[in-house]
Order: sequence, then C-alpha cells, then structure tokens
Amino acid sequence: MGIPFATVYSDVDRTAPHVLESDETYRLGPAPATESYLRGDLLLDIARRAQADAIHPGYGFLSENADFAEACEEAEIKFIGPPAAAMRALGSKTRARQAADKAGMPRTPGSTKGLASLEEALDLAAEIGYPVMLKAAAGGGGKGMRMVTRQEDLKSAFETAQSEAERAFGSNEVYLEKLIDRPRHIEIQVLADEHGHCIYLGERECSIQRRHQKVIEEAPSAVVNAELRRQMGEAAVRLAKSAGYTNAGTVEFLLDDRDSFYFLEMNTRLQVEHPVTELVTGLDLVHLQIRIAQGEPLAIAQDDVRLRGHTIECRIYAEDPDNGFFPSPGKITRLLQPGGPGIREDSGIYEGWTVPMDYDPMLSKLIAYAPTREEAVARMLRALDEYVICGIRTNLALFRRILKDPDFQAARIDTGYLDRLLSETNQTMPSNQGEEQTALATIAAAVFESHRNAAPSTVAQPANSWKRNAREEGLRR
Amino acid sequence: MGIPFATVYSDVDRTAPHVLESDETYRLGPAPATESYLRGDLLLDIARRAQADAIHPGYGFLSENADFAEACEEAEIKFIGPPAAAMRALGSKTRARQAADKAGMPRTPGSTKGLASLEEALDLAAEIGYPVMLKAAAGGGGKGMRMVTRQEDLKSAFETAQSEAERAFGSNEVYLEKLIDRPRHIEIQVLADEHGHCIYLGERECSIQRRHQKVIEEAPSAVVNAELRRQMGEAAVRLAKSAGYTNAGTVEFLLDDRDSFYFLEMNTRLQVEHPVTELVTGLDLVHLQIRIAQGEPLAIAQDDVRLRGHTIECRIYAEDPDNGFFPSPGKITRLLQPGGPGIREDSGIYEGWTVPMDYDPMLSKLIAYAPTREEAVARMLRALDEYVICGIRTNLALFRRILKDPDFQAARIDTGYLDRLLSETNQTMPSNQGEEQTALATIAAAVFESHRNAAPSTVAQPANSWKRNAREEGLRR
Amino acid sequence: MKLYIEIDGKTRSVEYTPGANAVKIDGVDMEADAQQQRPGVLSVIMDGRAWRVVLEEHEDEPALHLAGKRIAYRLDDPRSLKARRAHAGGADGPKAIKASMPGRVVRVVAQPGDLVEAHQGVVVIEAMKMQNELKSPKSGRVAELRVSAGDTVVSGDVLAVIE
Amino acid sequence: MKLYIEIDGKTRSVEYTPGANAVKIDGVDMEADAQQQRPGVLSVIMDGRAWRVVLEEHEDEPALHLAGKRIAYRLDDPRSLKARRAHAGGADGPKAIKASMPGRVVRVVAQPGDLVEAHQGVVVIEAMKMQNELKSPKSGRVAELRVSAGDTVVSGDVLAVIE
Repeated sequence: MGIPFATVYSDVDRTAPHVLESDETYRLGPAPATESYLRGDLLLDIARRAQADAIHPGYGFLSENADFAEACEEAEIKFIGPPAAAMRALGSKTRARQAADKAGMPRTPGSTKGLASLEEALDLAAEIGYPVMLKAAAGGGGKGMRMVTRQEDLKSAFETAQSEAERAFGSNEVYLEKLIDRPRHIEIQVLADEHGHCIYLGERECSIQRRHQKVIEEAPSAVVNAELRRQMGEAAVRLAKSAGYTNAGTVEFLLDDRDSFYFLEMNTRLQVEHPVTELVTGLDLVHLQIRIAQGEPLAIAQDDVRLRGHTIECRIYAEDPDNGFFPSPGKITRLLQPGGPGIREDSGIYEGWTVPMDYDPMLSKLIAYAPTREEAVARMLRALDEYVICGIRTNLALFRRILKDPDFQAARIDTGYLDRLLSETNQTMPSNQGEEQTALATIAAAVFESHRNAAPSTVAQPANSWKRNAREEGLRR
Repeated sequence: MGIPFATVYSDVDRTAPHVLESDETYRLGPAPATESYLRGDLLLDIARRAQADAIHPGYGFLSENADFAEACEEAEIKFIGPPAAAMRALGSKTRARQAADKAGMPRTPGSTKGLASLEEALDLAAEIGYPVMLKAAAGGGGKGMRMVTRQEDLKSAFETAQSEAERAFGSNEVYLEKLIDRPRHIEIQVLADEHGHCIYLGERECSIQRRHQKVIEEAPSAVVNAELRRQMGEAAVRLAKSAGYTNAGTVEFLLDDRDSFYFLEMNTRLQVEHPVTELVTGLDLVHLQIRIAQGEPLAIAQDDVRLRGHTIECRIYAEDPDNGFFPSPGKITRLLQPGGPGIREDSGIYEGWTVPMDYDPMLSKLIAYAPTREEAVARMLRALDEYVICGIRTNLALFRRILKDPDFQAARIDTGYLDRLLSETNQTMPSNQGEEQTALATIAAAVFESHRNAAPSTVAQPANSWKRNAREEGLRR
Repeated sequence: MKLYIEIDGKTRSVEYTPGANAVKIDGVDMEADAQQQRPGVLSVIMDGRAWRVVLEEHEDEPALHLAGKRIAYRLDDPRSLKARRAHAGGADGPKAIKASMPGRVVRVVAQPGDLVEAHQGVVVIEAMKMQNELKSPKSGRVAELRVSAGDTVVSGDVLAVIE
Repeated sequence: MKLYIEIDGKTRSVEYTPGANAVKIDGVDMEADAQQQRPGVLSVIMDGRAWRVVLEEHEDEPALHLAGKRIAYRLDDPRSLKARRAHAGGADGPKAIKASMPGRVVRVVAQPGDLVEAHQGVVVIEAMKMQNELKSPKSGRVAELRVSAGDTVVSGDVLAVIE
C-alpha cells in the first residue's frame, strides 16, 4: 500500500524476517513477552518516537487487549482493530452471550452470567437438561471447562472448573450451557468500517481440533449452503453492529446436525487462519483492516463478496504424534518443502534452523487452494507427500492420515472427529506394500551408508538435475 | 483427479521431480531431445506398454506436432490437445491468416499467402503503405523477420528474410504485413470441448518482451475493458470454431493505441504462462484439458467465467543482464526464495543445484497475485527483494527495475517497451543512499571475513531464530 | 559391498554395487535403480515405480523418510566387535535413560538406589510448556542419577542409568 | 580486528569487534549492529533500518547481495606481501583471459604471437546455445593459448595469456 512502517523486536527476534522487511525497526526489550511484546507502554513510546499514525497489533499478544487499545486511543495513535469498548463488550464469554441475546442471535441454552452458587447450577442444568458444559467466562484453550452428563457429577465438576478458572485466568466466574452433540465449529469472518457498514466474508470450517486447538481449517464449509451462510452471516453482522464493532473480527458458532447454529464466542482480532478466507474471497484482509482504520468506507458491499474455489490449511507443528503430541524442538537437519499449483506456505523455517523449546511449536501453515474441495484435498495430499522435515518430529503424518480418511473426504466431521480418529488404531498398509517398502528402505539405507563411507567427492552433483530445463527446452514463447 | 499416470524421462531427467510424482515411470532414451522427448514412436510404444488411455504432451516438444497427434489418433490413444487437422489448419502463419479471414476476424493488412516474387512484395507494400514487416510463414522467435521502412530497402530485406527462413525452418515462404506502431501483445485463452462449445478465459498481457521472448505476463491487461475483452474473446472463439479446434489454445493479437486489435497467430497448446489465467479465473486448466479429452462437455459456460484480482508472472532466467543477457550456468551456492501472501513459485531449483549449460536457462516462474494490479506489483517487488540467488547471474535485477519503472506501473507498455528501457542508462541511486550502502557493504564484508577466519563453531546457530514463534505465541486457536 | 541393515528388528544382508541396477537382499536378486538427486535424497525406481527416499542422519538411529513414513534403521557391521557386543548385550546390561529432546528438568521422581519397574517414570522434562515423563527402559535399580530439578539438558544427554 | 575491504576500486579500513555494535570505517565511528541469521546471511541495523546482506562466496571476487544489488568486494590483507604484489602489478604484467562460465570452445580467433588490442575478441565460447566472445583485457601479444576449438572449459579456466 506504499505506507512506510516500523517494526519492533525482542532480543530473540533480532534477526527475524519482519525486522528486515520494515522501513524502520526498534528494539522492544528482552525475550520474555512480559518484558517486550506485552509491554504496551514501551510500544507506545516507540510509536511516538517513530511518529507512527497507527499500530497494527498482529494476531497475538496485545491484539485482544482492550486496555492497550484504550491507551492507543488516549495517545491519539490509531489502533488497527475494534474500539476498546467493543472489545470489552465481547471479551468475556458471559458478556458476549448477553450481547448475542441483545442482537437476537441464537446461542446455546444456559446462563448469560456467572453462576452464583451450586444451587443455581443444579437448577439451570435440570431446566435445560443434561449433558451440560461448565465453562470459564474468561476462558480459552479448554481450561476451566468440564462436561457433566449426570446431576450427581455437577458438584465436583463445578468446584474443579471454578478453581481451574481462578488459577488460569484470575477469575473464578463459571457459566453453564447445554452440550451440543457432535457439533461442527463454523466461524464467520466479519469486516466493519467506521461508517456503520458491516459485511461478512463467508465461513471457515474449523471442526478438526485436538484439545480445543484448531488443526485444519477450510473455507467454505462443505455443509453450509447459501441460505445457511446468509443466516449465520447476518447474525454475525447483527452482533458486531450491536457492540459498535469495527475492523476485522470472527464470530464463532457451533452447528448441529440439524443445521441449527449457536453463538459460541467472538474473536476481536485477525486470526491465524485468515488466509483461507483471503483465498476464497480474493481479498487482502490486512489491507482492508488498514483502510478501515484510515477511516475509509468499505469499498465492497455484501453482494460483491463471492466465494470461489476451496481452501484447506494445515497447521504443521514440531510435535511427536507417536509420543502424545509432545513438542519436538531441535535442529532441522534436512528440509524439502512443497510447491506448485495451488500450494502456498506461510513459514519462516529453513534447513539448519533450530526449533526452540521455549515457544509454541508451530512451524508452518501449509495451504492448498483448488476449484473444488476434492481437488484441494488432492493437492494438499501431494504437497504433504513432497514435504519432508528431518531432525525433529512433526505432525505431517497426522495430516496425511486425516486427508486420506474417507470420513474427512466426505466432510463427515465434527469437533470430536479428530479425537475419535486418534483413538482408533492406525490402519496398517497392505502387507505386500509393506514388504516392498521395507525392501526399498533396505536398499536405500545401503546406498546411503555406502555413500557415507565413500569420499565426499564421489557423492557428486549429479548431471541428472538438468531435468526441468530439458522438459521446457524450446518453450520460451 | 485420481487418474493414475505414467511419466517418461530421458537419462538426464532420471531424478527429476516429475518421475517421483508419477504412478509409473519409463525411460525414454538418452539426453538429446531428438533421441528422447521428440521421439513420438518411442512415446507411443511406452503408452501401449503402460496401457495408457491418453497422452498429455506438456507444453514443449511434441505438443504442437500435428504428425504426433495423428499418430496418437491412429494408435487409438487420446492426444490431450486439438485434433491434428486443426493443428495443421492453424500451424503456418499464412494458413492461420486465411483462417482468420474465414472467421471474419481482424488481422493486420497484408498477404495471406507466401510472396511469389519481389514484385508482388513491392506492389503489396505500396498498397498498404510503409513501414511493413516481412515474416516467415513457418516462423517463430524472430527468425526470418525484417522490418522495412522504405521501398528501396525491401529488395534486400526480402532476400535476407527468405534465406533466413530457409535456414531456420526449411521453408523460404515469407509474407508481408503492415507494421503496427508500438503494439501491445494481448492473447486470449480459449477452451473448446468436443461437443461444439467454446469459451474464452480472458486475456493475458505479454507486451514485456526481449528479442520476441516473453519476460513478464499479466492477467488481466490494464487496458482491456469488458467490451474489448468480449470482442477479442468472441473473435478468438470464432477462429477456434472455424478450424474445428478442441481443448486449450491461445489466440495472440496485437492491440494498437486506438484499441484496434489484429490477429497475430494461434498457439495450439497450453502455454508456459497459463498460471496467470488460472489465478484470475480460479480454474485448473490442466484438469479441464483432461476432462475435455475424456469427451466431457464443458461444465462452465461463458457467463461463469469471472476474472478476479490481478496476476503478474516473472520468468527468472540464469542469464547476465550486465553481459548482453548471456546465459549464466553454474552452481547455485546460496538460495533464498520468497514466500508469503499472494506469492507462488513454480520452479525446481535448490541450493547446490548446478544449472546446466546445455538447455534453456529458465530457473523459475515467480507469480504474484493480489486484488489489484497495484498490490500485485507491490507483492512482486517484495518477493523480488527477498529473492537471492548466489553463484550464477540472473535477471532478477531486471525485474526490480521494470516493476519500479513509472511507465510499467502506469501500464504504459508495448512490445518495444523493454528494448527502450534497456537502451536507457540505469538510473543511479541517490548518492547518499549509495554511500550508506557502501558503508553497509564494507561492514558486512568485514563481518563475513572475520567469521570466515574464526573457527566454525563460533558461527553458531543463533538463538534469535526463534522469531516467528515468539510472535505467534499464544495464537493457537 | 555387503552391508547388514536392521529395520523393524530384522537384519537383512544387502549386496550393492554402486552404479549397477541390481542388488541382492538376503541373497535374492532385485532390480532397483537408485540415483542420488542431491546429498541425502535418493530417487529409487523399482518395478517401474519411482520413490523418493530421504535420509535423516542421526548418530544412534538414522532413519529414512519414504512415502510419508519414517523408517528407522541400523547399520550392523559384522566386522565391528564393538557393535556386535553393544547389540548383543542389549537387554541385560545397564541401560541409560537419555533425554529425547532439549528441555529443563522439572522433577526427579526416583532416587539413586531405588528399584524401578520397566516403564516407570524416572525424570520429568519440560519443553515448550509441556511436560514429558522419561521412563525406565527395564526393571532394575537406579544406579546413577545425573541430573536434578532445574538442570537444562540437550537431546541425548544421559539422565540416569538403570542396572 | 582491522581489515581492509576494497569496493568499487576504493579500499577502506574497517575496525570491527565481534559482538560490539560499533565499527570504525577509515577511523570514523559508526553504529551498526550486525547479526548472523544463518551462515552467509546477515541482518544489519544501521540508523534504525535493517538490511539483509547475503554473501556470495567466490575464490577471487566474493560479492554481497544487498537491497537487490550485487556488490563485489576484495579483502586486502596488508600483511600479505603476495596480495599486495598481485594487486600492485595489475595493469602491467601478463593478464589471463579466463572462462567466465562453463561451455565449449567453438572458435579461437587469435593465434599465439598475434598482437591484439584491448577488448579484441580472442576465444569464442558456447553455452546454452548462445555464443560469447571473450576479449583481451589489454593491448599486447598473445603469449599463450591454452585451448582449441571443441574443448570443454569450466568457469575460471585460463584460456589465453596476453602479455
């Protein structure tokens, strides 16, 4: 967009790509986020030194922090995101449920305030019927969350949820809602300018989750038709408008098997999975965020939003599926990354890079786009086959398993799908394929070992890599 | 698409990626194309052994060879491309000009048959007016082509063109047409099924050329509006239909500065630059080719074809712009490839690969997609800045120069644009930027040299590469 | 060149001549054309089908990546007495518990001299905010305990020895 | 550490202490923070702006890639007499014509003993179907001619010597 921008870095990010791509760069502080990326005061100091007009908070750290948004407002530096008031109105899950009622949008039956006592919980559960879910109002990531199937279990679950919530979020506020059976997680991307226009950019299907963490995201959802999309989209827009929301946000829903949808919560920021929406809508969400923050009216109306094709995103992590998905830090000793038609990868990894042990081990977002879901699955499978990461364990094999699973291919998925798949024994391959592959592996091991013993010079650059060029000879036109 | 496929390879392609991606693979012959990829008889032998139903000819070698298409027809193996008769009808430039007349589509004034004598040439040139172009009917790549601005130069140009054509193509057939002043090269992608349906998929702007070789392709063209697109598209469809054309093909036009377009020639195959059309239409051209060859009717009608966004493709070559664009083979000693939103790269290069001296030195197709042309230019510039290839010279700097040029940015381009740009002295950078960069380079050189002298262990993996993960900490949701 | 390769607990002999397209596995002739695409990456054609095989170097246990699977192997060198002995002595001798990843020791569960069962936890390591219990490979006695809570360890460090 | 770096024909002295953020160029203090991202790739911050600098190793003439430009440099080691001599003797002594790329010799234009002008073609090499004429670096006499038509050469091979 031609807007000069400055970046900040903590000491461990000194050589990160974002530093190199910016027009100016400033040291924020030491490695721990509490001393750098979570220090709004330091950020504002730097913004003033850089004479910045606006701050883009990214999609982590302070991006959902209403106090920081407010501090920006006071410093007259534009926070590229919703106003602090809207963030507060939708920040706690109970307040968001109240907002949903105000906007007349469906939500799961249950409380819209913290439970005052066990008695209130027992009464409400009896009224809406078991099974129910207890959830922390300030919650996230599955903490302070308990499923209760029988009345006699409610007391202990209530107490555990409260104490977990207190420990994790500093608030023991817990509410109760009816459990939706095998729901899908469907979320709507909304975009609102500062002139009262708000549109929705279709949905994302994020039902493939493990421990309440998204693993695969898709757009569009295979089960959302135009009418359902309109209903969910309009509900999301009503919620955003009722809270005075502006900029980009995501309204999360559960969808049951009778196509009834229930408000879950709102994410008041750009999300990790926003590329899948960009690919099917053809829009650039970050640019649109900046235009909105500049006070421009939205240049696109709801009717201009057209979905085209299908996108699947896999979140590739340094973790060991054979060992309880335990993180697997270490040095990437060899790396073969996929490419070609419809494949995009957002990552900063490279051969020789050491995956650190101190942070969330996401390595890469691997994204496949194609005209249809079937073709997108095929492209993703090809990309996964081409992808090899040595030196650390990754969840690549898990994605191969999911994408080859007939239920996934038929889009018979819900938020419990992945846990069920993982509890099944992995199908073994046909035995003769196994023998062939063992023979192959034996031969390959012998070849590698004999290379290893040979002088390095005999492991020469083969002439045969002329490949592609030969095929393209004579094509220059 | 789930169709099993076999590939073939010459000896130098033994380890090429296409071999690894196929279900079966067959050795075709030694390295030279005349003993492998141009041997239709060997290909058909292998197709029979593999019990193949169809052959996809790619976009080089035999893909425009009518004899091979005919041999496939006789062997009852489907050639994925047009029928031999249609290839022949559009193969020679003079026959294609006759076909254009039959289809009632505009072409440059001039002859539609080879010139029988100098007298005929002189008469025709006098009639249509100078300047004129002499062209070889069997031509391509600028050979047998001469511009003539005055009557007195025609005789010598005619003789030279004839002898060049004879040498290059084995036919001295030469024709004459009026020179279009500063034309744009605009081409229309067509797609025809075997049931009489033919559609056009918008245009590609390929005006950035050097020595009649395309260097940058874009879709859509900045100067083609909906009405002009319809006119050119319908003309292209008429031509394809008149020749009984099926499958994918490209009709090339010249466009003058008054929006008049003139038929140039037809490419009876998929082209190198087809990805730019795929990105703006959201279609997969290779899949559509296969469906057509299977006898399926086109599933999309003309009204279903909607262009969205803008795509730019740069053809990155191993050649030295400072040395007359002479090829620069050699070993790639260090490689930093770009990525991120909107960037796709089709290449098979890697660090340590040796670019061979025997073939066309195309390294990569770097493709940028964005909602608008302006944003696509910005994304391409960012990608070009991230791209570093060491060990060989490339034309990367040329693309940076073109994409920063105000005329290119304003889409004031024609087929002579690049030659004019190259004849200008490259603007030097502002002198204080030059000083700063020299100081930087001096410091960097000193750091590298002191690393080089230090023991390898001191050049350790820096802890700072934790970067991206730090920023994404806490985003798992 | 004759090599002994162990995969999935089974050792096979491989006779391989660089450049030739034939190999023998356990004395049986097989046709396979293995070409190096670049260091660590092979393209192997067997029965008309090409496979990419990627080498994951590792001191103790190298592995191959093949068709999306990771296959660990071991080179058995019959000439190496040391290798034979290490291999043969496997089940009975003292066994080390090694760190399978870098991290910090958060807890030591057993004490020197303790008797432990096979698969009983001995040391707990934390990395990337998750904890992992490292278990005893066999029933026995904790002969050595080389780390204590708070220590930083790297992959392969010996944490304890069970005898 | 004090080094002499030649860029664009001009030699500058650089005093650089690894780890420190200050360097001296020709005795003038400059603030610059250079950190290695990975071998051969530096991130340098100067005046609040970060630059990526990539090293292109080359025996004779290493180069840096910086902001889309390729900047060749030379390390002048004042302690090395050989380097000084080679540098000083540049214009007058015998000069070699080296192959700038691998290829095949298609034509030898001059003969041993011939007098040639500066920039006059001496040997023609073909690669990737294009021909390139390698020219004499100075006026002089063809003292040696080391190749003939049909020879294959690799980058850096001496083709002829002009004295």
